[in-house]
Amino acid sequence: MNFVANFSDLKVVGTRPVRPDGIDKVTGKAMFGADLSMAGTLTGKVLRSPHAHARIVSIDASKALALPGVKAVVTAAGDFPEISSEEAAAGESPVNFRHMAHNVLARDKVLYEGHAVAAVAATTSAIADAAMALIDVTYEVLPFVIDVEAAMADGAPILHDDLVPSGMAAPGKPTNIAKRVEFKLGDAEAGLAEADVVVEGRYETTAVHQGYIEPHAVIASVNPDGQTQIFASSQGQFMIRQYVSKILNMDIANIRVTPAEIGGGFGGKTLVYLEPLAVALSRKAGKPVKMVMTRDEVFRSSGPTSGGVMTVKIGAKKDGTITGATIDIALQAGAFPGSPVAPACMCAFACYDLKNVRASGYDVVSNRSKIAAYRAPGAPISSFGVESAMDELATKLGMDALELRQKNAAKAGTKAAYGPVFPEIGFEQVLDAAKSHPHWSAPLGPNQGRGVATGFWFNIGGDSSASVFVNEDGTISVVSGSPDIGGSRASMAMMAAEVLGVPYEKVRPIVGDTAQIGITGMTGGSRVTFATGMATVQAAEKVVDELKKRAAMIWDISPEAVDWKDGEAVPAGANAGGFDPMPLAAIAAKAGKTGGPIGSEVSINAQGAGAGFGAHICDVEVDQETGHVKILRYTAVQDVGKAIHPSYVEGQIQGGAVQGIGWALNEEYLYDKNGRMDNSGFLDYRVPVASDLPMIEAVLVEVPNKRHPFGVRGVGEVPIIPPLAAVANAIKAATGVRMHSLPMSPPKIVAAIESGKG
Amino acid sequence: MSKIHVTTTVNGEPAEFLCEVQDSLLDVLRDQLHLTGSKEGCGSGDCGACSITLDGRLVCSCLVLGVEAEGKTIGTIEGLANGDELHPLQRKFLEHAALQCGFCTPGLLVATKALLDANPNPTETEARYWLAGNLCRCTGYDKIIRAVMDAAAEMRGEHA
Amino acid sequence: MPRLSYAAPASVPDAVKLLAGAQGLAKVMSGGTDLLVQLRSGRAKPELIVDTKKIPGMMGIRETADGWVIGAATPSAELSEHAGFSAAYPGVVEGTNLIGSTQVQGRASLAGNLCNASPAADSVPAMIAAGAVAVVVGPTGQRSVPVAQIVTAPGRTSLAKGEFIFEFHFPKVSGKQADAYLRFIPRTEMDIAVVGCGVNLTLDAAGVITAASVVLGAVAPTQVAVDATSIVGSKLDDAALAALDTAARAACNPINDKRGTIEFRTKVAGVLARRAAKIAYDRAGAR
Amino acid sequence: MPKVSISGSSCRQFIGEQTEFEVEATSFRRLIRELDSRFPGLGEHIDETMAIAIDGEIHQDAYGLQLPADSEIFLIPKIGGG
Repeated sequence: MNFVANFSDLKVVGTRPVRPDGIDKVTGKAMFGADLSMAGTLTGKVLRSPHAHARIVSIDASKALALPGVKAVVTAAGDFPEISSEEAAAGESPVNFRHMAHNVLARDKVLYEGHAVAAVAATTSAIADAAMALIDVTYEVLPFVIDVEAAMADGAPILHDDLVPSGMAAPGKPTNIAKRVEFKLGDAEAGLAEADVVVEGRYETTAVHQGYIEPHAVIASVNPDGQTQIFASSQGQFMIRQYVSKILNMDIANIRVTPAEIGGGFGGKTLVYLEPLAVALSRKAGKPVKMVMTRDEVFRSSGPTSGGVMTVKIGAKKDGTITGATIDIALQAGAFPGSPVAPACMCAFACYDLKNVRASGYDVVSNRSKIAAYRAPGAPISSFGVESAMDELATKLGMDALELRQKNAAKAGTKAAYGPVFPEIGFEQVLDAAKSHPHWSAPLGPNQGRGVATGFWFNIGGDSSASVFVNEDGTISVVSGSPDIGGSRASMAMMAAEVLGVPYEKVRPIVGDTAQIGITGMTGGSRVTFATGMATVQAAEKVVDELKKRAAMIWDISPEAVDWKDGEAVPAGANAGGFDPMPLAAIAAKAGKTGGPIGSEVSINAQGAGAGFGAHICDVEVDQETGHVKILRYTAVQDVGKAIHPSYVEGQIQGGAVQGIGWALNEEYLYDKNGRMDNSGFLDYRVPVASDLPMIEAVLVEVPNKRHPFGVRGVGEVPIIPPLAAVANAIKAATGVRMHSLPMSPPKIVAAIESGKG
Repeated sequence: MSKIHVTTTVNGEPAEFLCEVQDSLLDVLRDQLHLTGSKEGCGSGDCGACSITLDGRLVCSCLVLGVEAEGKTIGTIEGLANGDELHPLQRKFLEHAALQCGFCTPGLLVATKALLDANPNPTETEARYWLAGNLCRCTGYDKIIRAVMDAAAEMRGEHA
Repeated sequence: MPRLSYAAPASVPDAVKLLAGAQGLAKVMSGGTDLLVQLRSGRAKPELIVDTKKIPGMMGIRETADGWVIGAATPSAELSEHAGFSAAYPGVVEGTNLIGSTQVQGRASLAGNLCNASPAADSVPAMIAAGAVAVVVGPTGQRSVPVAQIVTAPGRTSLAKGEFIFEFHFPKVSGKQADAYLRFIPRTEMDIAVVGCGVNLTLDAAGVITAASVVLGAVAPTQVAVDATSIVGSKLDDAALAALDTAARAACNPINDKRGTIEFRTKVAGVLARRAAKIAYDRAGAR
Repeated sequence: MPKVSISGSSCRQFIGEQTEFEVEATSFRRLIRELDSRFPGLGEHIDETMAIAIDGEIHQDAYGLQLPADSEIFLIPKIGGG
């Protein structure tokens, strides 16, 4: 299907119907990962390392196995195959399966507190707990390193003796640096030398957790012939299937993964933690095994995103034209390589049309839980530095902060610092909308300040599959391979209904398991509505073609003589014959006579994802004596391409913005002197609560992506990027102090106000 | 090992179960009574996903022992709708798209119902503070608060 | 594994007998909001839980000629719903109103908040400032203990084996007397106090402070009283407030931890003492 | 002939300091094979970790993509998401 040029013809797309899975979710019927049980299910639990870094000398599980009710214990040495270091394109980003296997279950060393060492399956939770206490693990405790700069320093404890850094000359000695990346355009140093004004700053962020409310949960059942059922909440049933197969060396066809409803992911459920353990335990015990993480385990042992340190330099002419810019950043990867340092560098200056720019960074391992993706991985971190520096630059130039950004805004034809040239993008429209929004010019009171910041995310396409089936009565079933986290079933049904010309309520979408639908990449990277939507649209179009053929057969005319309009076959013109329109249901009723059931499945690798841009305006009031920051007003403007279901698009923006506000103000990973996480609960890992926030106004700018039939760009990633700097810039405006380190918690703000520097 | 026998009332129906002393009421609801609408997000009273009412009072079921339910009246998300008729709050949550993943939704609905029982005309600030113990990571709370305020207005009969 | 037992006795003597006779660790449960978390995390491994909520008198609020009597296991939500007590002791209610979420307040009790013996307990500073007295029951009978003397160290109380708090007595509020409680937390709700401050003031007809009690939480191993003599005799003018700020800082002996630094806690203790005193003063003046 | 730039420095172990190349190739697959013949091992590295941007549009995977004669091509790290 080509791009729909005229949006005013749309009947379903752009409306706000109730989601099809809604009633299940407001009545408590929806089945999340921990809600299913099977007859004879055992409880599985994970024994985790109390040490930040230690060699595993021995594991003796004999006492645990002797405890009545204990059915299996698994360890890496005893039950997991040792697999080679294989960097493979799995899911969305490259994955090293050896590292993943070692993260799921430590083999020779534990690399962080909370690292899984063994797993137990028992008839009750209490027996599993008792069994864990009976497993005798002998550790040789090693020195550890938590912080990124300390991990890069000479003499730092080394996590992986065999780590060979990429993207840089071999250091000739063991290192914790896994990778160096650099992106260059023009000559950044020369550009900075031309500047009338230069700002430079060092900025720091801490690790923050995705904070989904549903802990990881899985139930797995393995039969003696190897056939395996997995029911789990994740961002990708196919991801689980592939990773379990790799880690446990199983045939993919023997693994069927059913996606449970998922209680939030935000990138944190794009890899496996419990699934291979549950399968290994079930295989050994011969019974289904259910495993559910505690909140403490979620914080200690599942991925946060990186913290990092960076230096940002931006130079500009007096008129605001940026002449040169650099960022040097080092990101924590956690215990295994893989921080989002590349996208952090690529996104850093992507909002701007710059001729001379350099972004470079290091991926650094340390004794923390391995990081996982979190909404626009890497981008919020570098954006915090860059957009804070942009604010400083505007101040130095005496320019309006939005005007400075308008002056340098990326547009169609801008060559991005990371290489490619932008096609039609909506950043200028976003900035215009922000500037003309009443919020930008509203008055402020004492101790109040306003900040603005922007953000960019690529958005992605990739593998997606969808099926559209016409039922006997003319209703429609849609199956897709994308787990629905934020309402995507509604979007799939809406797009199918639009193409087929039937009411939304006549289309019922489900998320298929791995045996019911073709391979589909994970729900993440803001790809589902774009890529799986494209597959759904194409499948629906094939069905329309078939419906036209069937109508032609019934009318006994040529298929070319049939058009499809508003859910009915109609003769294409006067020459086709004088037939009354034939509704879809009438064609469906005769499907048997005209060639059999009607349906189609489309599997694609979706291309043409459209980049997204946002600009957020934030007002704060700062209690100058206590450093408490109150968010008074918040407006998030974003180019969304075309909003299929505007309510869920707004919801993505509002939710992303609030996650960013939490990151800015209070969320952080704290470690004690033994390298153990000190705040592994929602009491002291402080995500925003309802009373912390005002309404979040989402302003949708629609600059359609013409590579999608309905103009969709991804929307879920961009909104978490601007808040960090938007809040920091507002705090600067309210207090006169520039905060360089996240979170901007009250003690830090008070100290900054008192010392005059943050 | 003998378990403790508990007789209670859940969503207006008599219910009995056997439990260990350390079993939380949330464990019992989910594992014994198969009422899995109440969710466990933290197990420490910090997220509100397991919100229920106990003798009419809003509590976290993860912070109540199963044995304490003896002789009490329990209300869960499964009892919010009146048969096949959704409670106005459930309807408004759907209309306002006040849920994304839906995991925190049962707890939020139970907590909001308790709010409106106690205060049919809350201000936005009152609603936000009452619901501060119900974490939602998806929505940023905006649409939830709008749904709550709209449902409250409708329940007061202020809608045309 | 020793099996955990549970009892919900119907009288004080039965409860005392159970507690005093327990072989292993016995835990008194009122609201259970701390106990269940401790059980789950393995921090507490009792063999017996004695649920006190079925004992007559443990739940409920009543006004007497001398003041107010609060059953030790009364959930904090009941305190804030009680118009009479809320009017008499708005500061105590402000404190109890901050114990966790609405859900937690449906269970959490004054006795639990106190006997958990956290220096950050929100209900305690205002109770001490109010001069509240705990009625402790145990194997040797009944004794009255000022709330200020219950907590001896973080996690420790002065209660002996077999003892528990049965009820709290709050003196009658008369004349121009009022209290207030403020705490500082990074969010607006759901956090443990970084600093808490309860203030109870009595004024004469001219608005001069005749008695003042200022108590800080979370700035020392236990709640600490601030030397408030500097504001007695004042109308809480700027000089008095500055003196109170200094006195509050001087009372602090905090630690650096994940919730705050020594410098921050000390500074904020002064700020909250001033602000809470101002609120209490205005309330008292309005009476 | 399409002009190819390799963005970022993750390929440095194969290509050294040079980052721009002219390559005789009409498809992405041919481009990978051509680069691999010049720098052994680079092909697999691109396969696993790089995406291609052809005249500004990013493609994560697709051997069959046609490369117009005068197109500007960037190889950039693959992009995931949250």
